[in-house]
Amino acid sequence: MLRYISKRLLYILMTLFLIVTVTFFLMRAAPGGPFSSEKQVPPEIEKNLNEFYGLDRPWYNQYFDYLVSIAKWDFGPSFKYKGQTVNDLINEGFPVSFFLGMESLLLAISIGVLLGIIAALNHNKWQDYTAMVLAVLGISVPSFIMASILQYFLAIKLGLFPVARWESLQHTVLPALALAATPMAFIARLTRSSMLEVLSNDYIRTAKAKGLSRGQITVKHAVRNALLPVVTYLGPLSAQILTGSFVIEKIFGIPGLGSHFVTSISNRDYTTIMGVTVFYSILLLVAVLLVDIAYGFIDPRIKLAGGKKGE
Amino acid sequence: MAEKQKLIEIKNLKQYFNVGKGNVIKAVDGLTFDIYKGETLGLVGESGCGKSTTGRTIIGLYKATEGEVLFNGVNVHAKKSAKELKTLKRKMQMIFQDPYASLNPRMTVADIIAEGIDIHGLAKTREERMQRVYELLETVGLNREHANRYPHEFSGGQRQRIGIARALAVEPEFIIADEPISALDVSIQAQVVNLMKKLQREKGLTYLFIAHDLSMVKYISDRIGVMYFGKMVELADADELYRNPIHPYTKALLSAIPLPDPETERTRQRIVYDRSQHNYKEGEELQFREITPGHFVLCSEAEYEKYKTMYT
Amino acid sequence: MEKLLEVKNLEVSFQTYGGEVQAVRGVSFHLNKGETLAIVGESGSGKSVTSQTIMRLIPTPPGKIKSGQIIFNGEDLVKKTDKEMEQIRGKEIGMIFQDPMTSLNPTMKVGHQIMEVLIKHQKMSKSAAKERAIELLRLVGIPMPEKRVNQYPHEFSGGMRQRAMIAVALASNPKLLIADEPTTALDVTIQAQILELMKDLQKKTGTSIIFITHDLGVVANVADRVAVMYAGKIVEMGTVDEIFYDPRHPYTWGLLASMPSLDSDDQTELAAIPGSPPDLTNPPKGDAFAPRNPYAMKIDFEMEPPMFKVSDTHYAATWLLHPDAPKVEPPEAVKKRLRKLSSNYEKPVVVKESE
Amino acid sequence: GGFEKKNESAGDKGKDGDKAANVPQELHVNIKTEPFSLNPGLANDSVSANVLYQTFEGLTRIKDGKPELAMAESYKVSDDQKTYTFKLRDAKWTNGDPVTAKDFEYAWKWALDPKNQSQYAYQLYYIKNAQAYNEGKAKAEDVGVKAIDDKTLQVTLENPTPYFLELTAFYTYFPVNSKIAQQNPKWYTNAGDQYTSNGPFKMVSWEHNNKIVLEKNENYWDAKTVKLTKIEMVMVNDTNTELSMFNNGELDWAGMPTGQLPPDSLPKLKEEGKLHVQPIAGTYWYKFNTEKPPLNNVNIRKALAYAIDREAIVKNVSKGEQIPAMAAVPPTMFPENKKGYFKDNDVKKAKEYLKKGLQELGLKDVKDLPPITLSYNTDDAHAKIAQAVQDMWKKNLGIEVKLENAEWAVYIDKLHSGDYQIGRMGWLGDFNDPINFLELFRDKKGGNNDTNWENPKYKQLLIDSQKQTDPEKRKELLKEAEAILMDEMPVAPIYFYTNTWVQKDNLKGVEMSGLGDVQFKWAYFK
Amino acid sequence: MQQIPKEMFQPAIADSREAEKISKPSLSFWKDVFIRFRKNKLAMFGLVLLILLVFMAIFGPHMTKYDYATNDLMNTNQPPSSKHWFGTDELGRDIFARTWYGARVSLFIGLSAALIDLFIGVLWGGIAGYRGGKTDEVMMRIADVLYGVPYLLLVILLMVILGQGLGTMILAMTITGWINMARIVRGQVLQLKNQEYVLAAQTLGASTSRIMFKHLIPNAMGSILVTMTLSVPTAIFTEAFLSYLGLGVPQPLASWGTMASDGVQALQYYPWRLFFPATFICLTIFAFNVVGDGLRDALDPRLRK
Ligand SMILES: Nc1ncnc2c1ncn2[C@@H]1O[C@H](COP(=O)(O)OP(=O)(O)OP(=O)(O)O)[C@@H](O)[C@H]1O
Ligand SMILES: Nc1ncnc2c1ncn2[C@@H]1O[C@H](COP(=O)(O)OP(=O)(O)OP(=O)(O)O)[C@@H](O)[C@H]1O
Ligand SMILES: [Mg+2]
Ligand SMILES: [Mg+2]
Repeated sequence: MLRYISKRLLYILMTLFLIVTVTFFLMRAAPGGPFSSEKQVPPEIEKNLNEFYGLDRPWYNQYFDYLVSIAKWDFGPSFKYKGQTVNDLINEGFPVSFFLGMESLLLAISIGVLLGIIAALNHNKWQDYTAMVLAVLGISVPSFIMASILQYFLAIKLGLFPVARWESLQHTVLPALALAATPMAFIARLTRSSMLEVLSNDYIRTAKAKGLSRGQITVKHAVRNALLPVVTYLGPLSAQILTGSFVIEKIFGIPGLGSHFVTSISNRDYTTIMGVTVFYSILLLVAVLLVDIAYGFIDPRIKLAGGKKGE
Repeated sequence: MAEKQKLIEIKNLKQYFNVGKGNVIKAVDGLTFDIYKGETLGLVGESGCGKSTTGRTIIGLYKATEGEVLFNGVNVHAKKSAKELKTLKRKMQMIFQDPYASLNPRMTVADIIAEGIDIHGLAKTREERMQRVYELLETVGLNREHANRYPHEFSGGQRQRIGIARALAVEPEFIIADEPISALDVSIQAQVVNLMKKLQREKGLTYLFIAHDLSMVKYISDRIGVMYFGKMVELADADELYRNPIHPYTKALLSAIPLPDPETERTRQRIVYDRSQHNYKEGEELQFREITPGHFVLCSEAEYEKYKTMYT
Repeated sequence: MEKLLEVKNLEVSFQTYGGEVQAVRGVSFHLNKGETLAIVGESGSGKSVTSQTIMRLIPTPPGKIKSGQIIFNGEDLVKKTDKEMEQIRGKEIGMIFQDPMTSLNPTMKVGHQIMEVLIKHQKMSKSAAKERAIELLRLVGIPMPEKRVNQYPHEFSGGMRQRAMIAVALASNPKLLIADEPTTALDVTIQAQILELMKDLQKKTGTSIIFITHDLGVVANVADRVAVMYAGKIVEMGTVDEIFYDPRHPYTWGLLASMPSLDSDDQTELAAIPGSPPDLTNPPKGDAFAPRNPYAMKIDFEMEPPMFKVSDTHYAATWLLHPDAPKVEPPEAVKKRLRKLSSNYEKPVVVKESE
Repeated sequence: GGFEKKNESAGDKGKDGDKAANVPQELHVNIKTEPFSLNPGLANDSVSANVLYQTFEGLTRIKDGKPELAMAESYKVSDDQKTYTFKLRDAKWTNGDPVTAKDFEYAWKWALDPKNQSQYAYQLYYIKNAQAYNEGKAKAEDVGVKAIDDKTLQVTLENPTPYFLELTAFYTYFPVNSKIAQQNPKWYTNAGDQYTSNGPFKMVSWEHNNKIVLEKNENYWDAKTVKLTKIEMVMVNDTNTELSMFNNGELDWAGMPTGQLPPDSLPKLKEEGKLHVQPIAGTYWYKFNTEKPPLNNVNIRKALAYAIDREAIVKNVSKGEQIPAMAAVPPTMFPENKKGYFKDNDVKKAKEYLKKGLQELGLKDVKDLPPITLSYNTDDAHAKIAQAVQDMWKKNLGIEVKLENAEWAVYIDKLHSGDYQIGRMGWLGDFNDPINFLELFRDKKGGNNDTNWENPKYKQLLIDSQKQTDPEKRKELLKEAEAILMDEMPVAPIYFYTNTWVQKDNLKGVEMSGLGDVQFKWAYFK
Repeated sequence: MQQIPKEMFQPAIADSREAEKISKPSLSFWKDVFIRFRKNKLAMFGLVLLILLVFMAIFGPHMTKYDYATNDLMNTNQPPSSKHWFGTDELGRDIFARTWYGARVSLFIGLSAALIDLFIGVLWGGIAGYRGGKTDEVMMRIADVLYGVPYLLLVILLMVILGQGLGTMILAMTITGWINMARIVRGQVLQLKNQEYVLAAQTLGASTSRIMFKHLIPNAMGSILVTMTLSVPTAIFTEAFLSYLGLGVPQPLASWGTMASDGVQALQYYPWRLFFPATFICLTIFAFNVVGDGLRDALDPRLRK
């Protein structure tokens, strides 16, 4: 196991390196630069700025510097937010996004799995159909619409929650819901589908023969085996949700990390692009690794490390 | 026996499973034996002693930890081109011990049985394919109505027969039958065994027959190997083994065969095998030794001498 | 003798896209306390379905109990709700399934699967349950049970899985143990050990056992009474001695004849019953066994034979027992076994439906 | 957790209506996003500006559209209009340090220093040698700004600049506490005792990307005028949310200039009489790339420009009470430009021009025109206008135009590099003078021209105007130039910008310059 | 005992008709699936709904006299009425006409997303999972790289290099569209490949592709279908996002995605601008879901009806 993990960590580094490289070149190839604006900056000043930020040096120098600074976990100053470093942006934004993301992940997983189980246990009965309708709504209404709808009805019309901003626990409810809706629905659908598969296995019959109740059978025997696709999906999803969502942060005025993913790119804020990409990628890669490790725990027959099977 | 041609040569085959935390299960621990063309080698032994694993390793489902398996002189585990592999696979087949698990729940019985036919292109037309399937179904004592059903709709014995039909479909030269009949009722067992014998007569098939039902094993096998804890402890001609079991485990095994006669069963005495009865000394080397011609036993030097005097 | 279980006229069928499979077509039998009933018969004849129906474990749909009663301890199990069955399953009735690989949860440690029953029905603590699980594994002959409790089913050999299943079923000392081919994957030494274990248990706790097997040797060893099934029906039932020494149904003859014996000649073919079993989606008219029956008579193709009573305990459903039927000779292998049993009636009598 | 607990419930603000005397003087506004920088020398965006105008103060301050003296107590101009000598009043930084002439000198030179990453340094180019210094061609000492003593600041200009006093109100001209800045180069990155300012408000907290809190600066020289005790500036970059927060009482102000109203809400707000509108110095126009056929033909350009129904666009599409533009310079600078140089939606004329243009191009039919693409950066408002214009050109002239949108940076890049045919653009004045609009098109290669259009006469007129000290005459020159522009039509103006907003009724005294900046110095709740 | 004629007790030879009975025509797995699917009412309803939507996408625009592009600035933002069935938008265009024009784009995109998922995602994940080891590692790390690189950047560049167009749009959706599917399929395959029936197929000499298509994919179908149905709305809205970058359908043409994201801005004022596109997206997804469920059930012979 340890050997596998350390091997994978090595792969993570390589993948990260690739991501950084690809991002670097994409970023530099994209039209527009960090200082292009509606009112064009005089070329002399642009020159000064390029010099200041080292953009006048050959690309390989810059590239190499990026690599070094990333290795040192120092992403440099933001090009747009003068005086702030990218590390500052991440340090300030991430806790917020993480909190919100956790909240919605928990919501999505708990409700999603529950819905899925209920639907599967009552296959083709009204519970199943209700869960399905909820899921369809969740899936086909993306977070930005969900956010506006929740905001309109629950905050503006009914006044149950504050409209926006990041002040108290109450403020987190609507954005968390909006963020959770789609994953929740998807988890519900995935759970349902694999639960159905699992429930038709013989060992469920064995569990029944032991006199276990429906609940016990579901919790102890069925869910675990049905969880694999959900876990797969959760890996990258949690990396995404925990680093924040641009749309939700925009609509609810939340000072999270998510907005930087988009604004840094529209601003061509090179250092920020690099910083948040590296940060996100690390989360992503770790999440993916965790998923792979989780596979082995969920289903002991899965052995990733050893190539036990010959061809 | 000397003029017989070796079809399978197994040399010091070992298969270890790593079960985590440094625990290793030596499922197969240094097997060496040959299977001759056209014979049936019965393999019996305690449950969990590594019979299935032996079979699976021979056919290449597991990479051997050590040792090699030669089929017609070709190393089964060596790297091969896809084509070579395919032909090899057609020549060797396996009937799985667990009938249900080895049937894809989403395929109809017809598709399962015809899989080998499709893979190796053994039927030209759809009709021919279906014809083959029906034949096979009937061969194993199922009926053609069953072709469109799914594995879960069958009883245990019926599933087992589907597995047999699948293996037979590709007309292999060598079949590893891992408890192919234990789930069948005796009359079907008889059908299947008759069929296997018939195929052997007609096509010169070779079998590695793994089973627990010793009367059936004796009936079908030319030679029988007895395994115990990953090792072969005795190997002899079928009749010879029954007449003159040498190894104490074999004796225990034979004494435990239940007979279809309530009265004898009420009074039967079985011999219990205890490993410690050998009293092997520290460092004593156990070897597979020929006691009488063609009758091998795993024993120490001292035992060898003893057996030698007892049985010749 | 006290009846623990009485199955009356049980009919079970499965709805499939190919039509209705009539898996069990009117099975009646009873089981006394502390008794072992062996069920043998054609594979696919409905043994497993019958036994699973007793536990109410056939999937519904597609399965359906079309009629019949299952009286267990004076209560009809057919009428029980799922919730009520939970109290009976595992505790009152233990079951060993036929397919050990798929019947064990692949993602749960074997030990845990045994412990579950103990915790649920014996209200044991976790550690006590584990102790007991190890003990059970040892009892069923699994070496190094301390290590094996922590392994997963796929790390077990076929026979070991089967033994694990047995351990699960035995865990709560059930009143009724249904063992569906519990020893098919076991070698004879372990098999003998398991059989002894079951007999021990029976002696100690008075458990009744339904033992499904194909191995007539095992039947001879364990059974008090034997039921022979064919195509969803019990075609003959009697004490072991009656079945082995005085079989009456041609199918039973066929079974006894098709066994090889240790001293039989390898060169002769085994006497298999020719033909294939009937398709249960549309069972044939008359006696289902008729097409394969070398002793078949015209009536066999027209009418189902009634149950004839040969002795107090011996029943057989074949027209051959009809007074008008010609006398026939059973096959050689069977003839060798025949004995005159004192308990037999003068003449077989037809059993009334109501019995 | 990632947020701080605040117990005040946002909902019940605003209900405590008109109890005149003890109305809390706390203002809640939205500034949309994090300001790029709150160092006057580094700021280059309107968000920063809207914060800086509250916290800092330059030599002058715009009130009612005119510069009035602020940090400067008085000033003198030399005869050649090139040297300004400012006398500073007694003022203090928030930490109690006096504001000195050196602080100005330091701040300006710091911004001009090529080593510092000031994007707006060119705003200071009017000062002698400023550009040279910024380009590394002169030394700091050569720059025409000098603290004669603590209270006297002398500024020498390159050219006479009639609008220099307006410029000194601009944030790049703000002073910086040189004492602190020299010690701590990172003084401006966070609120705290290092962040000193000299304006009516001081920044007490700055939660990045979340909110800025300003409080009244008791050290401000004119503190008695300042009535607001606190300004909370939140950063919510969603127009609907902003308006909802306003409706919910969480904001006292929604809309421009700090925020923005959702376009779809404007008709309703107007109907309810809540909408405030003020014209500002900005023009929304379509630029023609005059080197790309058929737009290289002036008559085609004119045809296109004349065939736009600006009135309809303003009323039904953009809906922000904008003023249809038939001129380049906004009416805040040239009031007569409300009428403009041609008639709006003059389809008849347009058709004539089209005919003429086609003739000149040797084409028989509009269908033969080379394909035309109208580009805009992705934005609902731009998209709507573009689609409306597309439809008008099709209906009025039969010209089928393809629409193409792009992400902002990509779009800007395309426009600046001349890779477009017709492109949407807007210009908001930096200072209150027409030259700011007209000089865009002075040089073909000028950074913000984009149209590749150049006219020697036009250029000459602008150069002349720079030297002209008489405001009336200067205006004439500029008007003449604008006429040329509108005749050659490298750009088709669409409308003049307005600021639209809603505000609490009892909020008074908010000062908005014609440039669209806001000052809360005089604001109060009644 | 009832009376039975004596001759009935004559020995009889087994009736040969019985054995010769012609068996029912053999159904392939897929025919079987089809039959089972057809019996599922809800799934059939979904299918009909989908067909209806496609029908409307083809003929809907011709059912009204209004054109999708012509502005009517005097009648902007009109609520649904007998003239404009779905109301008008901010430029006075008929939403009914726009909805059905949009349907063409969105349905096309939804379907192509599903196909991309199916072809690239399933294959990629399947091969990675089945082959395992190095292959798996390399393939999944490639997916990670694509997933980690900022999508926005990727698409901006695509747009700049390839220019606007349907091909570019599909490409932009393809780049990362399949990754979720690949992950899910891989997970399932890892679980399935150790099943005995896969081993059995291996001993028969089945090729990788056969094992994939006959054994692994059918048994992972449940998750595949669910994932596919998710990728449809994702794609529909990705298109809206792409059009923000200038990559979607060129204005004035509409798609449900762009209409919905426009409409949500006007939710508080002109709700019908969101309602209609959103409803049809929901309906489409609903239809996809029930068809998917129906297929899932039909593909699983073990499931009860
Ligand atoms: N789920 C099902 N759907 C359809 N048919 C079924 C189903 N389960 C069992 N059957 C059918 O019911 C009949 C009886 O099956 P059962 O499993 O009881 O046989 P059995 O007597 O236990 O045989 P074996 O000895 O082979 O295990 C068989 O013909 C089988 O095909
Ligand atoms: N995948 C595996 N991982 C770990 N251990 C295994 C695995 N497969 C088999 N074993 C172990 O290897 C040993 C031999 O198993 P095998 O299945 O070959 O026994 P067998 O002789 O076929 O027994 P049976 O007659 O019960 O089927 C057993 O101890 C078993 O636990
Ligand atoms: Mg085995
Ligand atoms: Mg059975």
